Amino acid sequence: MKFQQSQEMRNLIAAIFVGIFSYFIIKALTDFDIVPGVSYIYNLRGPLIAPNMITVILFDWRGYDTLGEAFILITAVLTTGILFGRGVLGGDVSEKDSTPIRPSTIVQKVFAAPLVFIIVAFGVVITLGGHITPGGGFQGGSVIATAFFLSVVVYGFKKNVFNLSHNSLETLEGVGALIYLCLGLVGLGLSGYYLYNVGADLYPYLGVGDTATRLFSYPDSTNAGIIPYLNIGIALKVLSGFCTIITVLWGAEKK
Amino acid sequence: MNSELIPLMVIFPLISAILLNLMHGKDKVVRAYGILAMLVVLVVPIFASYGNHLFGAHPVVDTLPQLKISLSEVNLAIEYNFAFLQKALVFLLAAIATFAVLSHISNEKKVSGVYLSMIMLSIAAVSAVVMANDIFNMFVFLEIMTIAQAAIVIAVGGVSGYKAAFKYLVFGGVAGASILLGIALLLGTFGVLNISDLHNSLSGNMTNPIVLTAVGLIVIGWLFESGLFPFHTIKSNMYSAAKPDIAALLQTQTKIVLVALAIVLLRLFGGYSNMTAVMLGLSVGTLIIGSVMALLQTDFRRLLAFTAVSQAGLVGIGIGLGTRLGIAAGIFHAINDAIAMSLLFITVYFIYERAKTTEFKRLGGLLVQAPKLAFIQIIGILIVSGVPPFNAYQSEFRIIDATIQAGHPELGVLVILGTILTFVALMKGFYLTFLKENTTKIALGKVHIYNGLPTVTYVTLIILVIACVGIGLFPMPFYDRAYSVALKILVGW
Amino acid sequence: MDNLYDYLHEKFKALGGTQIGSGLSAEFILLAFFPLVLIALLRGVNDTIAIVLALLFIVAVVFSAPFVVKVSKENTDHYNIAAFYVAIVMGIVMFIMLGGI
Amino acid sequence: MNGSEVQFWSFVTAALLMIIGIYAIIFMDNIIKKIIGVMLIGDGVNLVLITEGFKPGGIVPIISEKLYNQSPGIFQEFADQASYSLPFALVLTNIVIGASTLAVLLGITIKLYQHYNSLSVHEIFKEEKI
Repeated sequence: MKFQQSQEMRNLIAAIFVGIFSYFIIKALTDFDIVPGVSYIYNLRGPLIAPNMITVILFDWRGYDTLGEAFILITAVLTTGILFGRGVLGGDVSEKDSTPIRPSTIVQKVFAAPLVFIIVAFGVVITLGGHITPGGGFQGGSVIATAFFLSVVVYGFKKNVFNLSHNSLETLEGVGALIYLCLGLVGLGLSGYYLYNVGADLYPYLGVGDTATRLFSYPDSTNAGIIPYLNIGIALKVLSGFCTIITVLWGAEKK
Repeated sequence: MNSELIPLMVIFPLISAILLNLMHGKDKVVRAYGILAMLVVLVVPIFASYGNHLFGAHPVVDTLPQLKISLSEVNLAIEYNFAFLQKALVFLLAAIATFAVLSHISNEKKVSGVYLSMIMLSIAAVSAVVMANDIFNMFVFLEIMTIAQAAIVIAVGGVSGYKAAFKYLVFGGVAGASILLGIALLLGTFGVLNISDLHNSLSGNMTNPIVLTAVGLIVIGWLFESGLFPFHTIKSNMYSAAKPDIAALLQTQTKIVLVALAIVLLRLFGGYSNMTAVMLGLSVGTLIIGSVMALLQTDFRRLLAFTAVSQAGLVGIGIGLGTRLGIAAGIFHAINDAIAMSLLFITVYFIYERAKTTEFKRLGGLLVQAPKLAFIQIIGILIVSGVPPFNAYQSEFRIIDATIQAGHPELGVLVILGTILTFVALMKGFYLTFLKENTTKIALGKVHIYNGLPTVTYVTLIILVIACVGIGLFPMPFYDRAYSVALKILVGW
Repeated sequence: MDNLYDYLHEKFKALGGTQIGSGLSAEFILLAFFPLVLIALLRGVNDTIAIVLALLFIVAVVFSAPFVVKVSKENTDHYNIAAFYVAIVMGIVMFIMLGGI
Repeated sequence: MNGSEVQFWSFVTAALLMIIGIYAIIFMDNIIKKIIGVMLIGDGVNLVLITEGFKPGGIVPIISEKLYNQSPGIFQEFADQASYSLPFALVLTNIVIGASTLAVLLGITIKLYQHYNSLSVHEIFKEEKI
């Protein structure tokens, strides 16, 4: 805080109160006795759905939280768009595209493209195997977004490997979120409970039909139901969300 | 009891938000879909039946010894509660949001799909916060609400909006982290996130220092979300930087979240008197400072912004008393005041739209040009100041009654002082806008438009006045429900 | 009385554009506010002490008037003002919750 | 260090991260430093959650084929060994929240910098008097 000279005292007062706050935080955290709680039940029942407990919690037990999380990202992406003129009141303002064009060296140009493909493949593997191995939609999506950023840095926004325009990124993001929302609606329609994991059949008494179960079965040892599909939706959303933020902030005009 | 319509109150606005964003640019489609979506948003809470909704169909299960929880059974997943209070709050939110959306659609030449989608996101977030019976889910949606509100302010453009949003997001980050740390401490100590389960585990545990730390942290978050004392300048800056018709929505959301979070706090830690003391003290400070600051403003929007903040303090006083009468009166006042302040914000919206300014030194003499508007605004001022036939009177009277019943008559005097100050401030605004001689001739150019108010917004104002009078004449159905909620909070859910 | 009015007028200039009427009303409410809060806080201890202290407080406050200017300076939209009070409230809330009042 | 010591020092680190963050938000003058402060607080909370999920001597909460085949239907052994998995899922949510807030704040910073040509809070809020 830069107060005027006469108010230098304020820094001291604020520091004292922050000190009091810090003391209580440290005190609370240093004598902390942890209880497993419902995590134990999640670990006990979770393997019936899919091997990776964290994915099971994210997309099944607490799948609704993940929906909220996805929408935070969407909100942030739209807000960043608003900041740079898309959708402000009184008509859109399109700023000059001032993407810095920096000549890449030959080594960068030669090696970036294959690296991008490898990274994308890695991201896809992480996404599709999210319920078996460590990983999932968020991680896979952000790995693919890294590849996008690499290609933008090396080849420029116009000529990047992905060839995605701003509009198609927006559409992709919307599609990703709609996949999530609609898979939740399937559960609502069939069983009466939103985001019911159709296909995993944890609760057979709900009487969800055979067809739905077969529709959402996924070729692996356990039957994860809709979790892999939710993963794909989230991956699309995170990928396009991060890419949009990157392009918007990257293209901000320098003054 | 399972009701399929409960999640739709959140899911449908979310779907609409995505669709509106995708439609951005196609003007007619956005208009049509916006109106349609608002109709659905308005209708769903009316038809949804009371009950709980278990997400993912995960039921209550028996506990095991390895859990080290003293409960006999725990909820496995996220749960939504939907009862009369939730219905009233969600419907109120939907109604005010409908007015905001309709005023945007009918008064703007170019409709912004992104802007409407932000409004939808904030509706969904606040509805989720109201209904959630899961503390972490509540936190997630509070964050969505924070960013969406910042976006609504940013969309106005201009550097003052950016500054307001910057402060809002930085301190929102602090408050959000504070709430999450509180949740983490509770999760580590009790191992559950469901509020009913936490309530059961917490009973008799209120001397645990870690729990008390969590209480403090969540109370700090509550102060931010409801715009009470240290955060009142941030909130009022947000209200005054937004367009006035959206500021009506923002302050409604603030009051709804105030009530929702306060109910959670009281349910979880209701037995802890220091917490209610903190809530009460900071609310009193907000009431007085808010109304004093309102009196000192030179801009109508900022005046209303500080009035809205001080009225939130009034709601906080009711809830902070921690007695049945106080909580009931606080909840009742939150609903009444959200309606009344929206009315005032929308009248100022007209002045802002036509004169392109709300600074007092450039306004004046509008009574001749806009008699209808002046009449409606004076009614709004009377409502907010707690004049008998209207709804705010019923709740302010009950708050004062509750302070005396709770043994704090001084607080009753303070409430009266704050109300008087609010009245003086609002009348000052009315005088400077409508009665004082216009010296600058700024607003005279398009003056005749004042008489032909846009139909949609005119109807809006009429509906709001009717609502105020209706609740004012027949308060008992609402107050009784609020009282039963207060009883439930104190005795057991 | 003219002098007092001029004095206050001079003081309220710092508020920038506010009418002197509104400044005065706010001032009187603030004068009523502080002793009332003091009474509310101290009444639990002893009624007599509360009233005596409140009266003393009124005298002190009257001599340090006008208060409005200070209050309005402490409630601007500046970031640092908000940060200062947030720091103080964070400390106080934690202290009250854990240390007891 | 044994398990519980790791946990203890992890909590201390988390608390320090949060305190540094609060310090940055309140006392630093540069906007970017304030934003870093917000992120540090978020990371501190994340570390608290991760440490809550930590179980001394526990395994990763991903069931192996061996454990899966050992006990069909009831996974008692796995649940006894695995770390507490709920906090990890919450952390993932909070990371995305932090990233979103960061994106918006950085965007606002760019805009403010374009207008004021400065990152100092003192400069940017000059119009509002203290």
